[in-house]
Amino acid sequence: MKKLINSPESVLDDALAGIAAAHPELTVDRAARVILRAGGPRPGKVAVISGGGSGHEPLHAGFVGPGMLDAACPGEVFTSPVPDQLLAAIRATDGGAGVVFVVKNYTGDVLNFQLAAELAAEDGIEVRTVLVNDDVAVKDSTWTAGRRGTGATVVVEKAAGAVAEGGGTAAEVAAAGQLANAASRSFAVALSPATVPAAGRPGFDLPQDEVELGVGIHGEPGRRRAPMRAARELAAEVVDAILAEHTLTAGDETIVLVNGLGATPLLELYIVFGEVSALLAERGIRIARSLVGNYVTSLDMAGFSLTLTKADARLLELWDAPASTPALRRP
Amino acid sequence: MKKLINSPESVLDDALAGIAAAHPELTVDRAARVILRAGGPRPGKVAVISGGGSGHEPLHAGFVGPGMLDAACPGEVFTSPVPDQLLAAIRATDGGAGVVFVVKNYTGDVLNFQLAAELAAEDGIEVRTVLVNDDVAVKDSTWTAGRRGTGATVVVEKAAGAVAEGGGTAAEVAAAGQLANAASRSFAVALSPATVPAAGRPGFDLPQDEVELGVGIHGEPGRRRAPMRAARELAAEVVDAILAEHTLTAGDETIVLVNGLGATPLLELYIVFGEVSALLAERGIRIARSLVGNYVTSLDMAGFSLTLTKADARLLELWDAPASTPALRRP
Amino acid sequence: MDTALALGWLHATAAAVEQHEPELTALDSAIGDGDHGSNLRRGFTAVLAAVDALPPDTPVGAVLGKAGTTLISTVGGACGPLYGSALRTTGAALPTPKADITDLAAALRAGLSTIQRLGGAVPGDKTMVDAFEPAVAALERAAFDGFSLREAAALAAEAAERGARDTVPLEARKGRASYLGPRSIGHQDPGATSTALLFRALARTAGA
Amino acid sequence: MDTALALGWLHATAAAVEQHEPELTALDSAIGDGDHGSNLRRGFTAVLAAVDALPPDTPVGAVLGKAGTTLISTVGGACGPLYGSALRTTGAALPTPKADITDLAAALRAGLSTIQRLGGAVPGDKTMVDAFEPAVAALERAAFDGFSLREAAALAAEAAERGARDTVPLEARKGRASYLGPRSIGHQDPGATSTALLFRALARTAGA
Ligand SMILES: Nc1ncnc2c1ncn2[C@@H]1O[C@H](COP(=O)(O)OP(=O)(O)O)[C@@H](O)[C@H]1O
Ligand SMILES: Nc1ncnc2c1ncn2[C@@H]1O[C@H](COP(=O)(O)OP(=O)(O)O)[C@@H](O)[C@H]1O
Ligand SMILES: [Mg+2]
Ligand SMILES: [Mg+2]
Ligand SMILES: [Mg+2]
Ligand SMILES: [Mg+2]
Repeated sequence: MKKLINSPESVLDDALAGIAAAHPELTVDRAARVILRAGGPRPGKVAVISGGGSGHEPLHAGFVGPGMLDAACPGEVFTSPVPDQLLAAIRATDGGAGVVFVVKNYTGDVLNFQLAAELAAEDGIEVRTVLVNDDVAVKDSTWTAGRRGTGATVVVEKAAGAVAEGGGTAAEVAAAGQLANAASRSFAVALSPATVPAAGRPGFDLPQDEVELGVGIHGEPGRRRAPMRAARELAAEVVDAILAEHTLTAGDETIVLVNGLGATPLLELYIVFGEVSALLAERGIRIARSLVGNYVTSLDMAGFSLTLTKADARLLELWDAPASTPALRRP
Repeated sequence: MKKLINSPESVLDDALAGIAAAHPELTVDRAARVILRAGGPRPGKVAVISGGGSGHEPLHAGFVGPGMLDAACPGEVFTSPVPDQLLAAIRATDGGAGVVFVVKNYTGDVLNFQLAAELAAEDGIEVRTVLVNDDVAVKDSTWTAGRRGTGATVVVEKAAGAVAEGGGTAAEVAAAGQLANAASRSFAVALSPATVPAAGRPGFDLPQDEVELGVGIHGEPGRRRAPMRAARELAAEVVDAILAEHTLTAGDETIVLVNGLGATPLLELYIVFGEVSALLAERGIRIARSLVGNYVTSLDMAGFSLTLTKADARLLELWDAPASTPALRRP
Repeated sequence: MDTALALGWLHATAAAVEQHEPELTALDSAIGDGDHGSNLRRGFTAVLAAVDALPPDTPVGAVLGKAGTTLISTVGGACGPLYGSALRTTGAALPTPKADITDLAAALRAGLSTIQRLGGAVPGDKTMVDAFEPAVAALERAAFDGFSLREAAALAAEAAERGARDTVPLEARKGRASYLGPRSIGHQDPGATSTALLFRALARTAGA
Repeated sequence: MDTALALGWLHATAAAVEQHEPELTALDSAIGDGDHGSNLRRGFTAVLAAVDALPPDTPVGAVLGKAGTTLISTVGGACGPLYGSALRTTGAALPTPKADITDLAAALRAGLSTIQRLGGAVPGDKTMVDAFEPAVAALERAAFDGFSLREAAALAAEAAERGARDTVPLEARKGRASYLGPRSIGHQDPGATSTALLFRALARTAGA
């Protein structure tokens, strides 16, 4: 394992120091491990708070700022934040209009956010939760942990953040996030595994001629292995996997996110985007907006995820709304 | 070699298809292999044109747009563009006020841009050239190829682009670019090599416990190998290497770019940024502006480069000027 | 179970987690995300610091409660809230100053209920429940049969270890391993494994 | 040298580049950026397409000129403009319809001058010049000594190959390899190696 770190134990604290130094426009509470918009709580504005394990940067800290998140709570690498962080974030951002959590659907995240919400309720602060569960690699069922939250988180945070910035109520902010989530489906392919610093070795082994289909963003192996193929064929497999679980059909418009998992060159992501765009055109689906790059990463994993959001006028309006964050800017 | 490509030969064409699909706000001439601001030549505006080998994305295509480049000419992977591309870019952007080339100092780039400038001169178009040569890993000397152009290219393209957007003359645009270049020095460290698709194997071998110091952005091995160390120590080595060849001293202000080489997680880049910021503070150098992320990459190389630009009021003004490109946005 | 035994148990658990961290990491890498070992190590390091700073006359229930709160505050992930809340519930259910085996079994049953309420897992889902449930059942039986704490805890540890081993052939239905579907078969659940460490530590502390 | 020989030479060079691409790539990976093989392959594939499309009565100089222009338009990198401009200069300097050895040597000397003017390299800098210069010198000597083209080209090829081999102990002062400083020592220069292929192809085409 070769990583630009000081020690596996200090990864999060050292990264927070860097985020604080790099983004004077943000407030980083290094003790509480919370990244905040500068300026304290905004009276009358709903606070949108997200969080999750570290290792997915720019998610979530990179989306803190006007038009998106009020606070991000990064956990240890690939580990959800603890309730204390979320409570600190609530206290630092609650402007009296309520709080909306954006939570990716993982047992750990769900439980920690839930405990925080229960504790906040004891303080008289009502917290609503938007659960992100877009990953079609996992079958949705009430008997299992359900679909995971992955790339759609960006779309959800953008939509919820836009409504909050526009003065929406907590119910409206949560509804916008839920709308974005419901309209989104994702699927990821790994070419190489991620190495968690504390573990010191790759999460799985992958032969030179194989890929992991349906991989998770925490180094979880995927549902199955398949032979490595041309970008065109991998893209087709991914598009088909998503469309099989999506209401998107000919004539629809979509927001497309071709997302790098951390170690994939942008050059390759553009190649994938070109293939995805051709495949969607063949199916009569129009790309209304797009994003290509590293947005929801998985440490040093190589590969990509595709997120397709079925876009109506409302979602496009929220997607286009102004935002000023380290990783996403809209005029 | 596991890459998201269709074939080594089609990398550039396939990526151009993706860039075209992902950025409707740009015009991509796929036959001529030129990426342009939409809308054709702007009468009276100096055209800023850059280019270089592919594999460094978002450089240069990601910096095409208002406030930065008028055109980018991507060559094959790690290979400079050919004069035909540059001439096509000139014809598509020349608004009668002249053309400024931004050229990274590599023999191939210099020669191809020079041939293009000679051919343009035959058409009566005067081309000025800003040579970027910021990499202190290479000793500057008239007897050698001289210092390479690396991370400072972003600063140069921003400065030249800002002056051009503001209506500056070709001489002023070139002068701004030269000012940015003269104020900038860089140094890079690789943790793992890049694999050129056509070569199929990594450009060099690097043992698990070693790094390449002073590596180039084309997979060129660096000046020397050193043992892998903590981020803090690597950052110190890099800062010292740069300051030894820089006029930056206590009391100065700087623009800092901590740049990922392609396969390095943003989490690690923030850790490096934190260390760099502490080291500069110790030396009394103030960070005026900063950028952390993948800007001048080297395919799937892991590691980082540091660029320090000594910033005066003029350079800060140009740095802060509005820009609207895929990879850099300023309101 | 009294304050001294609770403190001893927590220390023994911390030592076991430390020693078995690589194993827990390897198990979680195979069917999860590779952080279960470091999660628990971070948590129990904090737990020791917290409970060792308590006044010596702190009641046993409060010691376990403090341990639970600390796990919740420092671990994150799935196991932080689950183990943390379970310890809090267990602590709250323990009579002061000393609990007999029946009390302890009932308190741990309450802790298990919290895990199941929060996580929704039932035995057979390939989670910590698969070790926790048989351990508690063994304690309950031992209490009914009038065994000593030493004997009862040893039986609970054996039951937990058996339960952990028996997760190997299961297909996971909860937690991160469930994403693997049938590919989760053939691997031992990391959380069930750490639960077995917890009960083995109790047995050791009780003198078994 | 006439049109037929020029075409044969270009075909033979293209075949040699194709065959030796992995070797050129490996040499350029060691002290450069690993693209010299694919650069030249792309270039000579385009050259063949371009020159084969020329009318059969195209003068020899125009054939080489077309080859040079094509290299400039398709190769990029350092070697595209260098080889391309050299071929253009060489072609422009060749009398029509047929050049004798003295003419050819003079024209290639002009091509070499173009490489040196554009790139600023002198012999000993560890570049293509280290193979090109001795090859041209050998041709000049052979012309003076009255050798046949077959003999002259064979001597030039040998000189180029020797020149390429002799780059191994040199420290690079031009091109990408110069960034390595002393670490460039011990590796053969890729451009000098491809120049040797060029002259060997000439010798083969001339019947040696
Ligand atoms: N819903 C659940 N109910 C009970 N235990 C669970 C549940 N989900 C996960 N676990 C337990 O948590 C363990 C994983 O813990 P850990 O690796 O620390 O958390 P994470 O999965 O968030 O990384 C699993 O091995 C399993 O025993
Ligand atoms: N200034 C120069 N003069 C002459 N030859 C040069 C010069 N610079 C580079 N070369 C030659 O070019 C070769 C490299 O070509 P190539 O790999 O295609 O280009 P690049 O270095 O741009 O990738 C070197 O091996 C060397 O022989
Ligand atoms: Mg985890
Ligand atoms: Mg090159
Ligand atoms: Mg885990
Ligand atoms: Mg090369």
